[in-house]
Amino acid sequence: MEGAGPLFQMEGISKSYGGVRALQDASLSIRAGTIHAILGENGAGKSTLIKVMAGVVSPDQGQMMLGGNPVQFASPAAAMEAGIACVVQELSLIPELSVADNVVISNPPQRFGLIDRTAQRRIAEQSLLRAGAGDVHPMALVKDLPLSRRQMVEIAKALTRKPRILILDEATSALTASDVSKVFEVLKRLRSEGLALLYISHRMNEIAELADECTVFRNGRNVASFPAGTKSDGEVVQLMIGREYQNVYPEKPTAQADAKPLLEVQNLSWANRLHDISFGVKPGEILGLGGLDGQGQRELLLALFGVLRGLEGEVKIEGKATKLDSPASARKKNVGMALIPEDRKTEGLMLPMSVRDNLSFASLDMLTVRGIVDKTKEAQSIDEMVKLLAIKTGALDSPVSSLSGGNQQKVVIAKWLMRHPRIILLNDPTRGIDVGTKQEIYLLMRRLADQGAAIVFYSTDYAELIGCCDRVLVMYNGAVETELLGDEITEHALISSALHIRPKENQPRERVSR
Amino acid sequence: EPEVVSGPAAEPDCFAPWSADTKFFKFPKKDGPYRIALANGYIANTWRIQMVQTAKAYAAQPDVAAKLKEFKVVSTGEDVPAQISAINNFIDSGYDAIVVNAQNPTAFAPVIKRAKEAGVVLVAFDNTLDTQDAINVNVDQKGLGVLWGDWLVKHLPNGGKVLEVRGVAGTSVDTDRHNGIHETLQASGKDFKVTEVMGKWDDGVAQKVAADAIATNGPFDGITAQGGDTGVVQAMIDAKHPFVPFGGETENGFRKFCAKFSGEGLKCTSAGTGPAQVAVAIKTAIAALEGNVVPQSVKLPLAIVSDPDFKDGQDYFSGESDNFFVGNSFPTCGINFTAQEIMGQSKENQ
Amino acid sequence: MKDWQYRLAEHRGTLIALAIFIVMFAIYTANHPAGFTANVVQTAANKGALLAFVAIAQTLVVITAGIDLSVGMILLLTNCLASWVVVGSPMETAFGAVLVLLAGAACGALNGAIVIYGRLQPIVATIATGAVFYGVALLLRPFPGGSVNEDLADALTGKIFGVVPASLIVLLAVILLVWIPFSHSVYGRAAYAAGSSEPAAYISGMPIRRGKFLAYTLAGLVAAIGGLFLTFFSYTGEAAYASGNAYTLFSIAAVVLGGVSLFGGKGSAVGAVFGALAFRTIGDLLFVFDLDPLWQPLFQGLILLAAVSLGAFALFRVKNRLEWFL
Amino acid sequence: MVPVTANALPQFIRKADPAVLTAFGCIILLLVIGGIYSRSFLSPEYLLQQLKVASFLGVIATGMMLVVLLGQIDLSVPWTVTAGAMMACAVAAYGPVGVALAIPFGIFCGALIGAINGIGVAYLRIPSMIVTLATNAVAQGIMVIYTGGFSPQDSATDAMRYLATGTILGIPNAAIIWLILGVATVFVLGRTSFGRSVYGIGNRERAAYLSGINTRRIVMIAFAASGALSAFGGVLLAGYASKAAQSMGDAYLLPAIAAVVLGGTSILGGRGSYMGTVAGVILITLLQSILSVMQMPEAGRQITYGLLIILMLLLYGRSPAIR
Ligand SMILES: Nc1ncnc2c1ncn2[C@@H]1O[C@H](COP(=O)(O)OP(=O)(O)OP(=O)(O)O)[C@@H](O)[C@H]1O
Ligand SMILES: Nc1ncnc2c1ncn2[C@@H]1O[C@H](COP(=O)(O)OP(=O)(O)OP(=O)(O)O)[C@@H](O)[C@H]1O
Ligand SMILES: O[C@@H]1[C@@H](O)[C@H](O)OC[C@H]1O
Ligand SMILES: [Mg+2]
Ligand SMILES: [Mg+2]
Repeated sequence: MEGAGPLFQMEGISKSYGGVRALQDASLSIRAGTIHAILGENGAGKSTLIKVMAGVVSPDQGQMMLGGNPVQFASPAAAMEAGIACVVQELSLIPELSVADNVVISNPPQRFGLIDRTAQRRIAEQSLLRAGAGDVHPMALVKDLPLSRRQMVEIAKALTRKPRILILDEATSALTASDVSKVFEVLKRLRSEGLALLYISHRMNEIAELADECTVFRNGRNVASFPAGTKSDGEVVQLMIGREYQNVYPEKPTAQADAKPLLEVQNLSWANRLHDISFGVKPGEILGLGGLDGQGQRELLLALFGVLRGLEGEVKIEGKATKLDSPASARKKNVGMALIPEDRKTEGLMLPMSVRDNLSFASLDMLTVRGIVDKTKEAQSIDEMVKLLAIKTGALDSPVSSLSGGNQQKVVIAKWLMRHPRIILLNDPTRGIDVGTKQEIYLLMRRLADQGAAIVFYSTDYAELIGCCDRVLVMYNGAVETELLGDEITEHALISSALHIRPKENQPRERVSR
Repeated sequence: EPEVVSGPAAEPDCFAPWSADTKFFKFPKKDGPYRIALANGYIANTWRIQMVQTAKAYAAQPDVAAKLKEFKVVSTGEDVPAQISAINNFIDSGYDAIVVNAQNPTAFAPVIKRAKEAGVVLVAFDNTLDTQDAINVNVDQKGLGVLWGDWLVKHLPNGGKVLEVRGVAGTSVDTDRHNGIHETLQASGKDFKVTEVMGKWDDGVAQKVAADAIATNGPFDGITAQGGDTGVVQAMIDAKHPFVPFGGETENGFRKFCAKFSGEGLKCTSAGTGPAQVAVAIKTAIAALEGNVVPQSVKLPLAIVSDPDFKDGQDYFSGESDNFFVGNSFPTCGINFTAQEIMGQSKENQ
Repeated sequence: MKDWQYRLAEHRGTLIALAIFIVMFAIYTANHPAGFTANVVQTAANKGALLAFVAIAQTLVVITAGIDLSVGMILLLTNCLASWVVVGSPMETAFGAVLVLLAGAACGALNGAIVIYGRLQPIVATIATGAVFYGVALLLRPFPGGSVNEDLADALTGKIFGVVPASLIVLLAVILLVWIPFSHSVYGRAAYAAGSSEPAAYISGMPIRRGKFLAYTLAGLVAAIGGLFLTFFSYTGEAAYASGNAYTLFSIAAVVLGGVSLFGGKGSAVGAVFGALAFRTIGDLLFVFDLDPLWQPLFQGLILLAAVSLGAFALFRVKNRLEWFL
Repeated sequence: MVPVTANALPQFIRKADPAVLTAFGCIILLLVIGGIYSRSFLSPEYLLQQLKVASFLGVIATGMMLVVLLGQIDLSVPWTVTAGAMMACAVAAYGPVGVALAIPFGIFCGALIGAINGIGVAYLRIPSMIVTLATNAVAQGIMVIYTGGFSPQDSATDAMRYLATGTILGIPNAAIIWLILGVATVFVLGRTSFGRSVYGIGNRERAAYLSGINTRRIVMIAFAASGALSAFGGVLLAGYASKAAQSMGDAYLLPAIAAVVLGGTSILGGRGSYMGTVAGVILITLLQSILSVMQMPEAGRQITYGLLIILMLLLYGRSPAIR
């Protein structure tokens, strides 16, 4: 790697939103041919920083230099022009357009002034292949793709621009381990081709594998920069959260009470996507759902929550067959179910509405008397939840969209905990959440279980499943492949069942990055 | 196609020529019974509903029915091209005559051409056509304005403040009536100060704008309104505006008010364009098909009733709806429908 | 999925509109006293093409997730203008026609400027500009009148070789010369993208403002072609308020029947054209069924209601209730 | 944590939407301009007359606002208004019971049309812009048949007249009705789970559904309410004009939409306050009235009306910039 001067520099960058200081006198310097990781807890200002770099947000103060020359970006287009491409945390794909349209979007090939669809397709196919997403059909509409595929398309799109600087803001947060390893190969190749890469992730293992340099942000400032590998995970985390950090996962109870299952599923099937699934969850138990992404885990959770039509099989609550045909029926007192959905921005929150209104939204039935909201009770419950989850917000009346990703996720969880649910379904709840907050969520899950809740927890992160779950169902192609109990829950077991490889017979070939 | 001949027309009392220089047509005689179509535009107001009902009732009269093989009505809404297309379709389907209440007086030139080529008799009424090539049946819209203007001149010998509630902007009917009023007031040489508002031939709108005008520019010494008259009187009552001379159309509600408040100064003249003119139009079409001489432009008498001649059960009907237009008979043509028999017909049928 | 399946899915809305139109038109001509003749087709084509122009104009705006409630008034305004200027010698007529098209484009551009640069919500912005356009139309034609070059008018509303309606050729030309280039250009794509997700399009560095502005401007232009055609069809100009409003509302119905999403980002003007033709055929059905005149409006309303409910059948196949929500 | 400076302002101003404040400012400006043209624009009679007339639009716009908050629109207003008015008058022909039931029956008919809209939008997922267009056509068709075939009674009952034209202590009853309705609406929108759900659905129906809200029922109720309110507006209009007539609702669709949006409610749903709608209704009514009596040709009136609306919106109704 060449030791030339920095390719890109930012100095004294500040940005406030109303009273909130997202960035304060922040600076950053990145070199070509390196991968520069940015770390920091939720709300530290990472996304804001890269939005400034990408011309999405204009800073209140500060300068940027590209290749030694001062630059200013009036728009994303201007930043792109300068060779900065960005894979943002908020996906930037156009849902109604095809994958190919999206991939070439900023500079489509043209003939006689019109877009050349044939050439576009060729370019898109190449880019998808380069991004390790050769399985995505270029004519598919983006809105029809699962989140993880969309994220891959997003990366393909960024690559198509042939950028000098590529920014990835939690670009892997929705990806499964196998996708992540494909993406990593791509990123490493790009590094060797001389690009500067800026990489934001809350997954420490990813950073350990990829990064050459690290910068830690806290409260809108860069607090430390150091070559990767020179600090232990513990030290890094301490820099991030400003306190000592250990013991991520709470202790699991040694023995399970032999209570009756609270939630029981028998021979559940749906539309060729779920096949003959049976299991039970007891109060106090955390049941994990594992497997590669897209094996029916999300559908299973939606089915339980009453969203899917045409289910076969039976769902029993406390041994009684119960028909759940809407989230409204699932959240009823006699069922007491809650679902933390997949996509907080479109399924969990009403972004323009206030934090307050979002928090009480799922519990309105409990906070009202004959349809009229009891304001005092509402305020109490909200207060309780803000404290319980330590939600960081300027004012409860500000729109929830102004919270950082992690705090938004906390709001989603809080709005359901307000109902004191007995059965809690979590659909990858720690996606895009910093280690500190993650730990809080693990603790919370265990505490809720200890208080008698039955928890079903889907995660794309194997470590979480291992750390948190009493039992894990590994799914493959819409069916339960394996059930792992207690000590059986190891990374090895999880991966081999996920890949549909019989343990003992075959060792997993692929070692998924950690 | 038709021969241009000299008058008089077959039934000179009914088929009165518009003016001295009106041409007369003699179409080649066709053998009946005939297929006649009515191409109406807009349908959703009382006038038009009453008109369509009158047309049906007229076509069902035994002596008329005997001459008709088919009588078909289509309403195409506000859209001129839709009406043009409907007429084209009638022509292509071989109808003998087409009666039309045109959404636009100037838009039908291509259709008139086509009808002529096909030997189809085209008769326009109410909203007639600006043409010498088709038959028009109408009251004199400008004459209506003149009538109202004269009424005000007569009752306000010293001139004064007048409220004019107009119809729908951009239509020739509105423009003609408006011009009639203004030319008359001007010609009187007296000092008239006119406040104009647009009532859109709708009672609700007319009432609202009249109320506003009264509150800001009132009180007025005289009022004239085309359509929406009942609403205008209602606005006067609400504002406790003194009753003043009024020139208006023939809505039953308006005439009820005229009769009731005549003593308090609501001196009305009520005249207008009765929906029964459709019957005259059909009659004209049949006459033309039978090879009789008809004027190119038929002038209908205005059914005028003026203060103090409003008689219950004849000029207005105190027990009936406000909304129908009373002037619904043309005795010179042997067309003598009363409005209630038209609007109530299905009720009796049941 | 195979390529052809994706293609089919892409054009689904347009194909359904085509199918609805064909079924309706077949019923119509089968029952028409004159049958499927060149004259009947010409009559239907002229009436249909006029609404089709307005529907194309509406589509251009709707794909940006906007709506143009002034489109009927642009039609009136350009109709009134055409009844003044599209007359005289061939040169004068041509010059007049260009002037009319420019006027329409200017109206569209004004809408675009207000919505995009003024950042007003399109519904209410175009209600307001609609009032302005109507006012100008009324200034031009306080009452109906005017004239048009009748040779040109007859040629464009007549039949070519005695069979093919000229209006359909003009319609085809508009699609080939305006719609296809626009929808396949970078700006057209930006307009679609902005309609689908404006923030995403913005972050992707697309020229959304220029794309949307172009869409609004072309909408005005195509509405003006409609205005010209209205003039050719009626030889005259008229500022008929109710008629302008009717065209606006019909254009929305046509666009929806044509499979264009009112939420933006999806659909094609070709679909909207079939939607317009189908919508017009609803009115024609009155002609072939012997309905009591008073029942005709209800009949039309019910067919419209049935036609727009057709899409709802797909709903019963939805297995994931989340798909209800877009 | 609310910043300290903001606390210095009284609660109601701090909470008020700047758009609403500006809208009220525009009303005052309009009156001042009107007053310069003629003193009578400031006379109590004129102002009360405007308040009365505004109330009809206000009632109709209340329903429109409900559906607009959901991100929907109701284009069936014209013939729902008419149907409400005509049906109320028609039922009054049936003896004293009919007279007593006139108003509720008229409103009921509107609710029925609204419910059909609601079924179309909520259950069949047809875009509201098009279902309501279709039901409007159907309602018109039914009214045409009814008028032509049944010779219905169309004069308003005394109760309808009293509600629309009577006064209490000089205040028009219509205005009092609007006030009561307005207070109820503010309460429903702000303090009930129905109101919260309306905002939630307007922002993101999918999230509202996953929160366990029966979103389809809420949408359905909102449309039914909008229909009922339109019909109630029609009942009042019939009382005002003493009778019901065809197409009496035509003049209310575009003004209702304009009033709601001028009042700062987002046409995309989820955002807007009732005070804004009040301001919008008064603005539109005054504007129409002042333009109507200023002696200006119709063309000039239309142009001025359009330009003033754009101007006012540019003043305060702009969407936020993307960056
Ligand atoms: N549009 C906005 N309006 C108001 N406040 C904002 C806005 N965007 C970000 N903020 C605030 O700025 C701060 C920094 O947010 P940012 O999204 O940059 O954090 P982050 O480090 O990316 O966090 P995460 O890891 O959760 O994504 C947060 O406090 C956030 O609430
Ligand atoms: N949708 C939008 N809303 C608000 N501002 C925008 C939007 N799109 C672009 N801008 C702003 O407009 C300016 C030009 O942006 P850009 O070049 O990306 O768009 P454009 O469509 O090419 O615009 P223009 O045609 O005006 O040059 C930038 O300053 C950007 O902030
Ligand atoms: O003549 C007018 C008629 O055409 C219209 O339909 O109703 C009002 C009448 O004045
Ligand atoms: Mg972030
Ligand atoms: Mg984050």
